[in-house]
Amino acid sequence: MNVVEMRGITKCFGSFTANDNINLVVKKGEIHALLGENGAGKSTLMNILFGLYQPEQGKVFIKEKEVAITGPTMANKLGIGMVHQHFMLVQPFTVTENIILGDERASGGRIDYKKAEREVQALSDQYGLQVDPRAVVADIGVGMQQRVEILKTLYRGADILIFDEPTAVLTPQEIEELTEIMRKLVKEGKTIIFITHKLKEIMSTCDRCTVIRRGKMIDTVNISETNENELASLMVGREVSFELDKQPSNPQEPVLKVQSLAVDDNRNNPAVRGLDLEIKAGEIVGIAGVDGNGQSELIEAICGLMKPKSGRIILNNKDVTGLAPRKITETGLGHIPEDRHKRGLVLDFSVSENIILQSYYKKPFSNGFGINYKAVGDYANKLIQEFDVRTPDKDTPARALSGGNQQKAIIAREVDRNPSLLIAAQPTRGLDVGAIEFIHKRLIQHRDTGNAVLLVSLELEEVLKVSDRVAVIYEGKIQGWVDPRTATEEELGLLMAGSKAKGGASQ
Amino acid sequence: MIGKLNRNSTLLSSIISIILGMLVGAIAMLLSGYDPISAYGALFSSVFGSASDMGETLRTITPLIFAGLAVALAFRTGMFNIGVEGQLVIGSLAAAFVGLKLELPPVLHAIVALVVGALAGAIWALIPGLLKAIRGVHEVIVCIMMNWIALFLSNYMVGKVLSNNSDSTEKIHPSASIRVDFLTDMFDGARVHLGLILAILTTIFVYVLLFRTKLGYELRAVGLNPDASEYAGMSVKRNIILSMMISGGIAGLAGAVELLGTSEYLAINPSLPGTGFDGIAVALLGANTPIGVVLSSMLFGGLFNGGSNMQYVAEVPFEVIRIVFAAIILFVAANFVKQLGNRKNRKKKGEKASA
Amino acid sequence: MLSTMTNLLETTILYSTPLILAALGGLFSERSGVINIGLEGLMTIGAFTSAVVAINTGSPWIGLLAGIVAGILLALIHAVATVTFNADQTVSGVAINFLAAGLAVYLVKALYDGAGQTPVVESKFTDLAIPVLKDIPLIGDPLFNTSPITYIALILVFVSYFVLYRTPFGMRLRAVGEHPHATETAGVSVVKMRYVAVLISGALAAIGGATLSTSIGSEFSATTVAGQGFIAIAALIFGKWKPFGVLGAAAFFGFSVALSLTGQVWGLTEYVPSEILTMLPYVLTILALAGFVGRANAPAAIGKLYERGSR
Amino acid sequence: GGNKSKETAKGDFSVGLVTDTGGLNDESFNQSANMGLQKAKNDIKVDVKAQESKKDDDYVPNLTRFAKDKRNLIWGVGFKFDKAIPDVAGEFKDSKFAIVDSNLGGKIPSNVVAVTFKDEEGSFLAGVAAGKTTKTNQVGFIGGMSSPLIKKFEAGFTAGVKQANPKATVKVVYAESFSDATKGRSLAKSLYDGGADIVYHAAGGVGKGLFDEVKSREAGKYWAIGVDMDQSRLAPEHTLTSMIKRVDVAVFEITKQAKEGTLKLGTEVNFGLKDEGVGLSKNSKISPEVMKQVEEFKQKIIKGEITVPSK
Ligand SMILES: Nc1ncnc2c1ncn2[C@@H]1O[C@H](COP(=O)(O)OP(=O)(O)OP(=O)(O)O)[C@@H](O)[C@H]1O
Ligand SMILES: Nc1ncnc2c1ncn2[C@@H]1O[C@H](COP(=O)(O)OP(=O)(O)OP(=O)(O)O)[C@@H](O)[C@H]1O
Ligand SMILES: [Mg+2]
Ligand SMILES: [Mg+2]
Repeated sequence: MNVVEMRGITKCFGSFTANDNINLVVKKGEIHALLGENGAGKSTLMNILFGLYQPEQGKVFIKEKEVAITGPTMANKLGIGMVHQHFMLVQPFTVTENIILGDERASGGRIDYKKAEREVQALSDQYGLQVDPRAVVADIGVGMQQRVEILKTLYRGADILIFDEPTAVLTPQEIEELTEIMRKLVKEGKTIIFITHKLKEIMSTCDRCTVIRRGKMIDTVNISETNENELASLMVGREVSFELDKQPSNPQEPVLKVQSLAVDDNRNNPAVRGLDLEIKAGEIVGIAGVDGNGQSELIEAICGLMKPKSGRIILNNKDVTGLAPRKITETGLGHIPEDRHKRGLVLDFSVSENIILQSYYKKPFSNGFGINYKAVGDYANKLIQEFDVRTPDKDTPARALSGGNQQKAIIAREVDRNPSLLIAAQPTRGLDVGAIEFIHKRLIQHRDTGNAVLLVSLELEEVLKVSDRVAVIYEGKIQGWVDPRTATEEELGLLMAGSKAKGGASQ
Repeated sequence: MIGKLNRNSTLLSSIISIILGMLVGAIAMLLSGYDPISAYGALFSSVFGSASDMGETLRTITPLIFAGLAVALAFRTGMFNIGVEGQLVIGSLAAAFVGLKLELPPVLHAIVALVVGALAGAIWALIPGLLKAIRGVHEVIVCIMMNWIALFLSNYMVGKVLSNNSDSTEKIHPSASIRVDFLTDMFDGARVHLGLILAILTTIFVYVLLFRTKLGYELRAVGLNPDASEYAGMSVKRNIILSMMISGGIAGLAGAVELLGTSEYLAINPSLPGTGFDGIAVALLGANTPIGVVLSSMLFGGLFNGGSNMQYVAEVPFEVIRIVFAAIILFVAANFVKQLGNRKNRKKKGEKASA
Repeated sequence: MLSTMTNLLETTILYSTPLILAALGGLFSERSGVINIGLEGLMTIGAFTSAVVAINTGSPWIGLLAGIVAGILLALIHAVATVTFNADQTVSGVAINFLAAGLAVYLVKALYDGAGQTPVVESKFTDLAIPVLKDIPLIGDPLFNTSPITYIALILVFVSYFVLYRTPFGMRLRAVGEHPHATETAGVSVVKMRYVAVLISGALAAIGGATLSTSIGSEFSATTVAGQGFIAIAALIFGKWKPFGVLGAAAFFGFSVALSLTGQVWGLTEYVPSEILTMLPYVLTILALAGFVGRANAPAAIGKLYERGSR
Repeated sequence: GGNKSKETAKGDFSVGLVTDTGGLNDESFNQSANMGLQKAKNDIKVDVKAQESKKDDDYVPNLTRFAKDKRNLIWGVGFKFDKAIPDVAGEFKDSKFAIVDSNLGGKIPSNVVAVTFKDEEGSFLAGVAAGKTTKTNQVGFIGGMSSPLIKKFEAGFTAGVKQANPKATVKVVYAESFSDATKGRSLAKSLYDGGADIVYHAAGGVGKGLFDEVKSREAGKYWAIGVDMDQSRLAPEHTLTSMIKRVDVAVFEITKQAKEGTLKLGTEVNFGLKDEGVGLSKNSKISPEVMKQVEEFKQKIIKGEITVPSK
């Protein structure tokens, strides 16, 4: 039976058509992938199914009955639950509060937290979704937040589950767990619509896949009858090469030396515990590791955004430990921050104003007092060209760009300053293969012009593909080094789990 | 708490809003048996009427422009400077001090008084700025408290320092006055003074500062996204403090200008002048843009000055004007006209606008 | 000495009562994500209406009810402007203040041929003694032999706490103020929640105003509220948007005022001029904030304009 | 409507009156002045027009408006006009001006008459009444803002109390406000709790709080004394008396002289007890025997046997 059928859905934002006469059929008990580039219209389509948007045209059938989904409440009634791309959790609330919000089942006007917590616990046991019912969401990792989102839908008894890019923010282990959970849910008779940019995941977990390009539905294929390359070209509309043409590195003099560095996180718990690291010009060093093992603190410390507790950071033979961010930047550092919306961009500034975020105070943009917006504009147009940032024009607010293009703008800004050390943190999170391909090329180009690159990513595949040397970080220390050409994901996984490196692969 | 007027409010819709606001006032008058026609007649006749009326209107507008700019500038850096009120009082106090206690050659005396007034306002604003930057104390409380402290300090100084136990000081030395004959004559006798010109210059200053300078770029960046600004090597604290001080400086200047140009003396006051709060309305109605501030000041000043003539001629209680103005603010802020015009279309736009 | 303590306490309560009520009002609105700079205006309209109605009906209670209704109606304007039309919340609040100030005084003039204030409210709230409790030494008289509205204010602090932290309504309200989109996807109507919250704030602030005109004082004039609405906003932030925090902040402020006033009676003015002494409460508040209160975190979504499906 | 008044202004004799920020019906000197004006309108048929000021900055334009309107006599009510009157009088040499409550520091222009009152004399009698009536030998005084004008009331009152009852002490407090009734009530509370049984005020709106407080206390034991006008309506059972200041008389007299052309300009006219410019209200709860002594002191002052301090 078709639990979900969307016929001829069209949705416009102003003059822009995000969904153009899209058809989607989801069968009961399947995991149905939804694939498309950034901005293709996946989230929009799902938001329509969840009642957040109303389509201009088209019909929706749930369990073969035509329905008008006027809002999330309606969607819940129809058994539709959605895990949103950008988490929909109330930070200062506890896990339990977040789950029962909107469906509190109060007795005598009073919320029975004890009872609620028991129910949440029971549910989490039933599906093996480990959460701490009492924990405050602000204090738990993305993995658990993800599980909370799923529990929210299950608590409401949803049997049609929409997962919008759930894996974009997860570690390999967590992704493994999630896949398990999805299989389990399907066994329980649920149906899942699964959005991801990672073709591997689609191949390994899904039954069928619907591809969307620029708001139009391209095709629905059986996974058993297709492969990654076909999916990719369906999505992008051209052949995509997964192989990077990458010459072996030729390391020169060291650019960055980190010596027994210790940093506390912003709750003052030790995060980096006496870490040593050296990166040479002309090489890309990748850092693999389970999220929360000190990666963020390490980066922020190097950039001067966090004060180290002890240890030394030497950049271009200059001790930059604890210097102000700008001093360090000027010593030759470029930084692609992991959270592009928090650190990377001023969303309400125009693209061009964002392009000069690191250099606005320098010639030719500023004479020390005024800002020469003519020069800024020309420069912005140049970079938009060069890095093909898809934006109506240089004066569009960054907010209106797709994540992929927002990311390209940041990379343009950082790379074009030609820093001798470029730190790239999660540079491709949430981006489609096209964008990823582009970004990887750029990182390697930067290396080949004789600079050092530090790549921090949760995606093992990416780390192994792009880096020349890979260090595994565990509990704030470098647990060991591996050679990406020889290392296997299993080998890495072990190190990431804390076991010592077995000889060989090291510097 | 950054306030922006609804993005898609246009000049036309603003004008319609103003008319709607006056209609509200007219209804209020009719209900209580007054004659709106003659009332508004009186209002306009005094706004555009005789030179001196126009002069007094300009005089009313002057401090509003300063106050509005002060509020707007702070807003741009994410600070809600509800303390313009107090900074203005302190500005007047400082200017009065210079105007009375110092003996200086004409032009210089006035300049010194203005500068000291601005500095005093800046220092008064520095306190909430500092507390916000280093202790994270919410600026709104500190500002509200500083307003009252300013009032009582000023009253104390008037009685015990600037006069001997009198209700008001002597007039400042003529050398410190910024009234000039050519203006006074142009608007036969009205107390228009150089403050008006200063206000226009300050408007240009704020525009250039915000949108043409390095500092302005930083101030706006910090206001929109402190984390990114820090990442880009700006000092968030420094910018917060700076924007409060500049804002306070402008407020202080307003106070000085009022004292040196309009009243020329300082009197004890049982309550705060209110100009600072009017400034909030003016700034927000003007969408925190310098030109917007000037326009809304003109509207505001025109209404309030015309209002007293309306009371004089048509004997309609002055309060009607407050009602009218409130209605206008609401209509503009809610962008009522346009949204009613096409609710459906708005919905889509709405979805595009970001939260 | 004992009597001075009692007196301090009485004055503290006198001053805090309207602040507590108005600040609680602000609490509901702002916890739902709607800034309410309009407290001053809501108090004004409440003070005016309850005074006039109390005069004409001879019952302060009917006056109070009328005041509440008026407060709700004015708050409705704020809600329509900010929630339905997405007007900037601060602007709308400022407008509310203008509107109330204008309207109330205008009506006084219209009703009492040009008078600057209403006639005396003969039938005002009179102290209500609670048997036994009132005889507790020191605190008995100030706390348990006082205006009914003071009891109401104190009870409302507890009620607010219960509603906000123990009921579905309260949880949804707080959620809306933190993350409206999340709340919407959980099937809660953001618009409905915010309307209710803003109307509640109108009602509470109005009671605060009524206190000034029919309990502490006994008339309404242009200067009846005189800035208390803004002090209430300060108390709200000082109290970190929490019911008992608000109670504490209001009490703290009331107490420092009490000190500065009784200080004069003790003859402090021999050494400190009364203008300076009058600054005390404001200075103390700032010191307290800088000293040990420090950073306060507003509800995350406060002041942000919300539209379904936007991000 | 205005046009009509303009025409008559061209006619025989026309008067304009500008209030200070207190407004026309402030139940104080502005209102009293207006009463004098209305009396002049009815009794001696002059055309009158009154104008309220919203801000101190309005004084000049408001006076100017009347001058432009060619009104023969223009009043500025209140000491706050002490800068505006000379300014405008200088501008419009051929209109006459009058100011209430200030002698312009002695420098009175040739087209201005300054009207002042011996507030201290009236306050002295209030003091006598208080000194003789008090049972606790403690009385209180609540001042609005510490300013010379109010100090006159304080000085006269204190002197009166001392003269009448050397054992009695006077507690003096200032609200540093003319509007905050809550403050007035708190201060009154503190004074009464502190042992005073009679409190006199010269504090405008703040004084309302005094009456609110005294009303909440045992009648016949606690007293309040009003100021400027007969304020007994605020607390009929508790108002011992009111020190009334006949601004109306003064306004009427001066206006009359001006019309008849007998007015001496460039001078200060000072109204005291002897010309009924100040005094105690007819209706009062002062006991007959105390009243007798009050009368005696009154005569002494009129004869000049006692000179009342004004600082
Ligand atoms: N709220 C909105 N307002 C205006 N336009 C929007 C809005 N949301 C989406 N769009 C437009 O619709 C297009 C599709 O957006 P959608 O979020 O569906 O893309 P997506 O396929 O989910 O991309 P991603 O893979 O990055 O999540 C976008 O390119 C964007 O331009
Ligand atoms: N407020 C908005 N106005 C216009 N378009 C928007 C808005 N918000 C999002 N979009 C569009 O919606 C699409 C998807 O938005 P989304 O937030 O999912 O970005 P993204 O591409 O998925 O990047 P990320 O997932 O990393 O945020 C983007 O292509 C973006 O252009
Ligand atoms: Mg998406
Ligand atoms: Mg995405």
